[in-house]
Amino acid sequence: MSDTIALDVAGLAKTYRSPGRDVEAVRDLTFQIRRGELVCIVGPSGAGKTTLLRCIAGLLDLSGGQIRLDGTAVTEPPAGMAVVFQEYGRSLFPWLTVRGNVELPLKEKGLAKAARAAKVAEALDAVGLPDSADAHPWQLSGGMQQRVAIARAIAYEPSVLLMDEPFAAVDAQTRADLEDLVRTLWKRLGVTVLFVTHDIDESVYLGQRVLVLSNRPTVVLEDVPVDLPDDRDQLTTRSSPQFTKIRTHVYELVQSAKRGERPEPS
Amino acid sequence: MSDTIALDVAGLAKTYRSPGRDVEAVRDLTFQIRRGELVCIVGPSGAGKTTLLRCIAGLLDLSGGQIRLDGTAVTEPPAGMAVVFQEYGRSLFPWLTVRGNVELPLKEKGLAKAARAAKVAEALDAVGLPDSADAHPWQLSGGMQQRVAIARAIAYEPSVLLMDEPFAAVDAQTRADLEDLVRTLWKRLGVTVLFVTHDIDESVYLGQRVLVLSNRPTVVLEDVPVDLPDDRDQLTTRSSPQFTKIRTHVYELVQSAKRGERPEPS
Amino acid sequence: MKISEFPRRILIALGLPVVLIALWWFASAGSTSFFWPPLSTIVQAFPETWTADPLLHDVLPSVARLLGGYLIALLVGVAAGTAIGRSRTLRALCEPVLEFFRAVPPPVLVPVIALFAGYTGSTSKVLTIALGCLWPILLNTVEGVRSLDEVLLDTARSYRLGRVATLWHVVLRGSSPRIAAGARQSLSIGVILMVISELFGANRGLGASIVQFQRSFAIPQMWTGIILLGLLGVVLSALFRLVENRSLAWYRGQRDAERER
Amino acid sequence: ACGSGSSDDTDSGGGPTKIKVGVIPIVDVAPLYLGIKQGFFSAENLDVTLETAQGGAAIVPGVVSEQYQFGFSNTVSLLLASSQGLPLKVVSAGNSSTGDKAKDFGGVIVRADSPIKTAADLAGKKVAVNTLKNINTTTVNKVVRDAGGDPSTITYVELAFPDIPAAVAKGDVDAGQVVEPFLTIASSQGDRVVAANFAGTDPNLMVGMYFTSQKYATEHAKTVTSFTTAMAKSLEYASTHLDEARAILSTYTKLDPAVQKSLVLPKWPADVDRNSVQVLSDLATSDGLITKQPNLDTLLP
Amino acid sequence: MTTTTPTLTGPAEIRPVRAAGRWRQPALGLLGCLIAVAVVEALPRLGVVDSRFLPPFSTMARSLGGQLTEGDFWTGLGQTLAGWAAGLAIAMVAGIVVGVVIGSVPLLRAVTASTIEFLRPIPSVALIPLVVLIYGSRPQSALILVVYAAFWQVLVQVLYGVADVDPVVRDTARSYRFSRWAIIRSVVWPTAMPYVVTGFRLAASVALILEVTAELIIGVPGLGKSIGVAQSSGAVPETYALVLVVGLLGVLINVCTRAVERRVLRWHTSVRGEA
Ligand SMILES: Nc1ncnc2c1ncn2[C@@H]1O[C@H](COP(=O)(O)OP(=O)(O)OP(=O)(O)O)[C@@H](O)[C@H]1O
Ligand SMILES: Nc1ncnc2c1ncn2[C@@H]1O[C@H](COP(=O)(O)OP(=O)(O)OP(=O)(O)O)[C@@H](O)[C@H]1O
Ligand SMILES: [Mg+2]
Ligand SMILES: [Mg+2]
Repeated sequence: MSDTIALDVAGLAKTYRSPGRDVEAVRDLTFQIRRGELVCIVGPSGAGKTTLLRCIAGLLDLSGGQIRLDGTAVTEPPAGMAVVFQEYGRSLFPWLTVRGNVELPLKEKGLAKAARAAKVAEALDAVGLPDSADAHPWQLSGGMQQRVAIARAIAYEPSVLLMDEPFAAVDAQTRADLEDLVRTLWKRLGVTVLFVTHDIDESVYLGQRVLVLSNRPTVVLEDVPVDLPDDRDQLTTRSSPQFTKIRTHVYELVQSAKRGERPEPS
Repeated sequence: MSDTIALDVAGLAKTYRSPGRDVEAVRDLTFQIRRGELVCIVGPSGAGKTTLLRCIAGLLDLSGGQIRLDGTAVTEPPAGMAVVFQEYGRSLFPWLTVRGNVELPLKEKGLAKAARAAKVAEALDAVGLPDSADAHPWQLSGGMQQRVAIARAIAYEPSVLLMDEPFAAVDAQTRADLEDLVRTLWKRLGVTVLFVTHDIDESVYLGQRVLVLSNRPTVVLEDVPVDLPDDRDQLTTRSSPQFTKIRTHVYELVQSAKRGERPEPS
Repeated sequence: MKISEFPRRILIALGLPVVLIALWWFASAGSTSFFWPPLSTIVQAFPETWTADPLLHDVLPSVARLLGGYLIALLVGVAAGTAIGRSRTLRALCEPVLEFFRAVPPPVLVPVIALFAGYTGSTSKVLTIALGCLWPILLNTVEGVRSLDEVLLDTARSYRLGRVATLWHVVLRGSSPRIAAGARQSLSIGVILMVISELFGANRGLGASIVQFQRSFAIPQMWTGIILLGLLGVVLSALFRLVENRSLAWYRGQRDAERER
Repeated sequence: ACGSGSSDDTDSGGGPTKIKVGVIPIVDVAPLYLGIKQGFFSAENLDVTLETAQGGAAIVPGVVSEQYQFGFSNTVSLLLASSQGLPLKVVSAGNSSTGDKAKDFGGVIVRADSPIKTAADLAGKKVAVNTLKNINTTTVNKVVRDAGGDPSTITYVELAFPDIPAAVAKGDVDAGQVVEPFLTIASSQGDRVVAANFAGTDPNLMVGMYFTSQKYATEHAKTVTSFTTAMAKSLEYASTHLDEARAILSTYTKLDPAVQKSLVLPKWPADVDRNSVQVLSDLATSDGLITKQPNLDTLLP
Repeated sequence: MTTTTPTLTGPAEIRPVRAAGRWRQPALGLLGCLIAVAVVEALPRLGVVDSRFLPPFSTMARSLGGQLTEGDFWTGLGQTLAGWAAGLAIAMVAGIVVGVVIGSVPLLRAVTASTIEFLRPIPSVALIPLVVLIYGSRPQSALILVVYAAFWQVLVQVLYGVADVDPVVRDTARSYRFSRWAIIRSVVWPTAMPYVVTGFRLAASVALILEVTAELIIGVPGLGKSIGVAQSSGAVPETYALVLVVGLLGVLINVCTRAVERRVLRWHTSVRGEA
């Protein structure tokens, strides 16, 4: 079984140290994600979701525990991983055009020019920005910037995709389209997706499982399986009673997390 | 009647000019907001909502039309106005602590030290950040940063409050709390609120009217009155049939806006 | 961990200098070249050359002038730089003239300053130092002010922060990393100009002494002077770092926040 | 040395020997320019390139490292250098005082309305010189002492020659020691000359000399002899053809024609006046510029 | 809602301003120069300074006009420019390479910090006897001084520029596993670019200053040497005429730098708003 585990987070702890202010962001996170799984993470603001994602991405040193990706401990950003940062605006290179931003990682990957151009065009098309390829990021609206960051990640065709509230800045309709885009890609490419969101409906709609995090210092409050059929669509899935049941459950969990409820120490 | 009109946007047009790329963001926006009204604005990503808010805040030069606040044309940021920017992270002063950030505008307003301290504490409390007063913004999570920006705006006790997707980065429960906070403040202080959001439920729950904007170049697609009782609460209001009716209508409008539908030129 | 930190930092700070000094020592040990005396000779000459009297009457006044000029440059540079950075009109108006004066070598500019500020005495020397230190500070302030984040400025405007508050809390703080870059650069330029200024109308001073040694072919002594200049630079820069670390703590923290490794 | 067979002493069969001479582009070195023009150097099979610099500070190291084979410097600088152990060798006289206290090529100027009337009045005053602790201070000290003043009360400040008349005019200094052409320029603007510090020190005061490094002198004795011979001819020629010497100035300076016509030329004796060099050496010692008198036998030819 | 259509006047006058803006910059610059010229003309004429020592501008200009016809002047100008350009180029390349390398490796930065601070304040003028020792008054002497002085200007700016990389941008690059070289090329370099431009502007004028000073003092051929000759001949107007040329070179260099900056820093906050 262990060979189907893509991501193994064991006893993860992270404390931010700065002179005069130590913040224990994550206390003890343990969970596993199978290869090709789509897992959503929800939790109160400031719980440590971004911290967790950064740790998995190999961008932060851990204070304790271990993260293994495909069996090897993560100490630096692993290959084939793409991250959509919560600070989408700051994660775009202002000196490059939208096209340049999407293209750069592909260049780094060593793709030929023609292949790059095709992938860039396709990705920009998918996020609804075919016309803005030559604009600079700071000439775009917030939502457009966020979509560029998403386009960059999907054009990269990663094997692991980490997304940190990637749809926070787009309108409802675009959001729905992007949700479907993520699911399509996930199914097509078999990519392992870890998706942080504040939208509980979204987490249930997208995920195969929803990890609900507790208040800071963070532990896993509950690992909610989403037993909805794999074929989902915005209308029918969202109106199914099962969906409502799960979303209500998750909602209650988040509320209790917010109130400071924590699982019994085992 | 005109003396109860707080904000009068007439024929507003805005084109961003840069060498080789002119973007007509807003073509012709005309609407009015009464003093003490709470109006929500929704529209597709990239429609020009941020642009509109910046114009009203007196931060952008108009390309055409006029904006009048309390009868005088807006040419520079008017007094008594607070703005929560979409780029919340960038709008906080990184060299100040959270407290410093909230306090600075109050200092400028000429408040005494004790009064400032009280207001800062109250505002931070209201957004759920009483413990982070001494942290610097870059030590906070995205959602916490956004709440600092909100705290700064409400501590300022403005007479006009412009909010640009202010709850995009916070979790569902916090979001609900903040929504209620805004309504409470609005009722208590009689402040005129212009609230941009992508969450259609939120726009209906909060607003007395919802302005739906068209695709770019932007015009008003429809001005939807929200005839719900003034006393709203998260559970009962959201489950009322009237709420569902309005939200469905707005949702359809946004969808059609996204498809590129525009009102007939009158 | 905290305890082992200190010796480590000392090692890091002093490691390379020690190696370089050792290299110099051995490379120059058998030197017979008149202008490249052995380091041992220079070290021997040091205490003889810099006794209390020259320290008090040469080095101290020089350093005082240096600090005076530097502070003037800092004040004027930041003030003018802010004004020029904020106003396109002012920038267009001033830039060519400023660039002109910036390009004029001090050896030919100093006599002109002297024409106004007097040939002897400290005024013209302090002015010379100030004028030389001005440019990096001015340029960096202008660029720092120009590259302020628009969202921050918009925030300040929308909350109607007053002119003074905007300048103080937003513009200066926001451009302080760049101002610091300029100020640091100026520090060593100040030391250089301290020497150059003393070529004119001086009879005492650290710079004048060095030139004097050079002219009277007291080469080991000249080297001690150069070393003293270097040491002065190190001390000033350490002081500078102290101030910088306090006032730019936020910037360091922000830039290092996610870069813990 | 000839037998050593090293370098250019043996190559007289080939082209002319190329030498570089470091000079300061002032009146003092006119004979060198004139001599080159007159062909005295090519006659000695020397191909001379002149490298100009602002002062001895740049020329002495250049000669020591043989970037220049020869250089021109003032006598006291040479004394200072050799007393510090720098191996220099004077190869030719350069220029000397006219010996006429009323008409020398260097002197101390004051403003027309200055209360300073004689050298003795300089005591206690602020005097500008172009280099501290050098020929100008020692000679001014000497003439003040001779006139009965106490030179130790003089405050010297260092200013470049071009700036001294301006500083005197502005009143920043009470007096200034200048050489031609600034003496003429200052006089024409109304300044008074209150002391002829060169002539007053010694009527034959050797102000500047041409020199090389001792190493070069021994290794290239023949070239040095040729240079000395050509220099002697040049100095001789210049002394006897003052108009030509004056005319050549315009080729390497930017003198105002009027100044060029009226400035006082130094004397260009063919031989080094050892006496006056000894005088300067003594003065340098008594003024504390040097602690150990250089050996004039090794320094002078 | 409203019956009266709003009149489209108000702050819509953007186009004409922009059209005029094209000429505004240089016109203002020229105006600034004219003011400076007027001051330099007036000061000696009004007797604020002695015109013997600071002649009025017209006198300088006349003298300059005279020199423009001389071949020597142009040769000197060419030599100065050649020396300046060579020295600046070397200093820029060295400063950028060393700065990026030291700046990207924190340990290296810590190790070298004290040494750099020691070497920087050593004045190039103090190095004059040493370079003369090695090269005499050949152009190499000036080159060493120019490179030495300009190098530090670039280095310090690059060091600060490299430290200015936005952590989120850096993390983005790292998460896409950019190679070290790619991070330098596509993240560090663009971030440091504005600093490099400032470093260039500072270094350009310092290089010019040192080139001219070296020529002046050591006698390396070039404009500075001519200034030295004019100075020691007491030719005040000629001296200032040449100084004028040096200053104008500085202005010219800056104009070019600004033009380049507008192209390469189009994306940067400092330039965006001024398009
Ligand atoms: N650089 C830092 N220095 C100190 N504390 C930090 C730093 N970054 C984050 N924290 C703290 O760690 C905790 C978790 O932050 P994190 O960004 O992971 O939260 P989050 O779950 O992503 O929240 P949000 O939903 O608001 O984005 C917060 O309490 C925050 O204050
Ligand atoms: N500085 C700029 N330069 C050029 N074009 C710009 C600039 N800022 C915004 N735009 C363009 O103006 C249009 C409207 O932008 P705006 O930010 O107002 O959209 P928005 O409605 O706020 O979108 P979102 O919901 O994604 O935040 C966009 O198409 C954008 O590309
Ligand atoms: Mg987060
Ligand atoms: Mg927006």
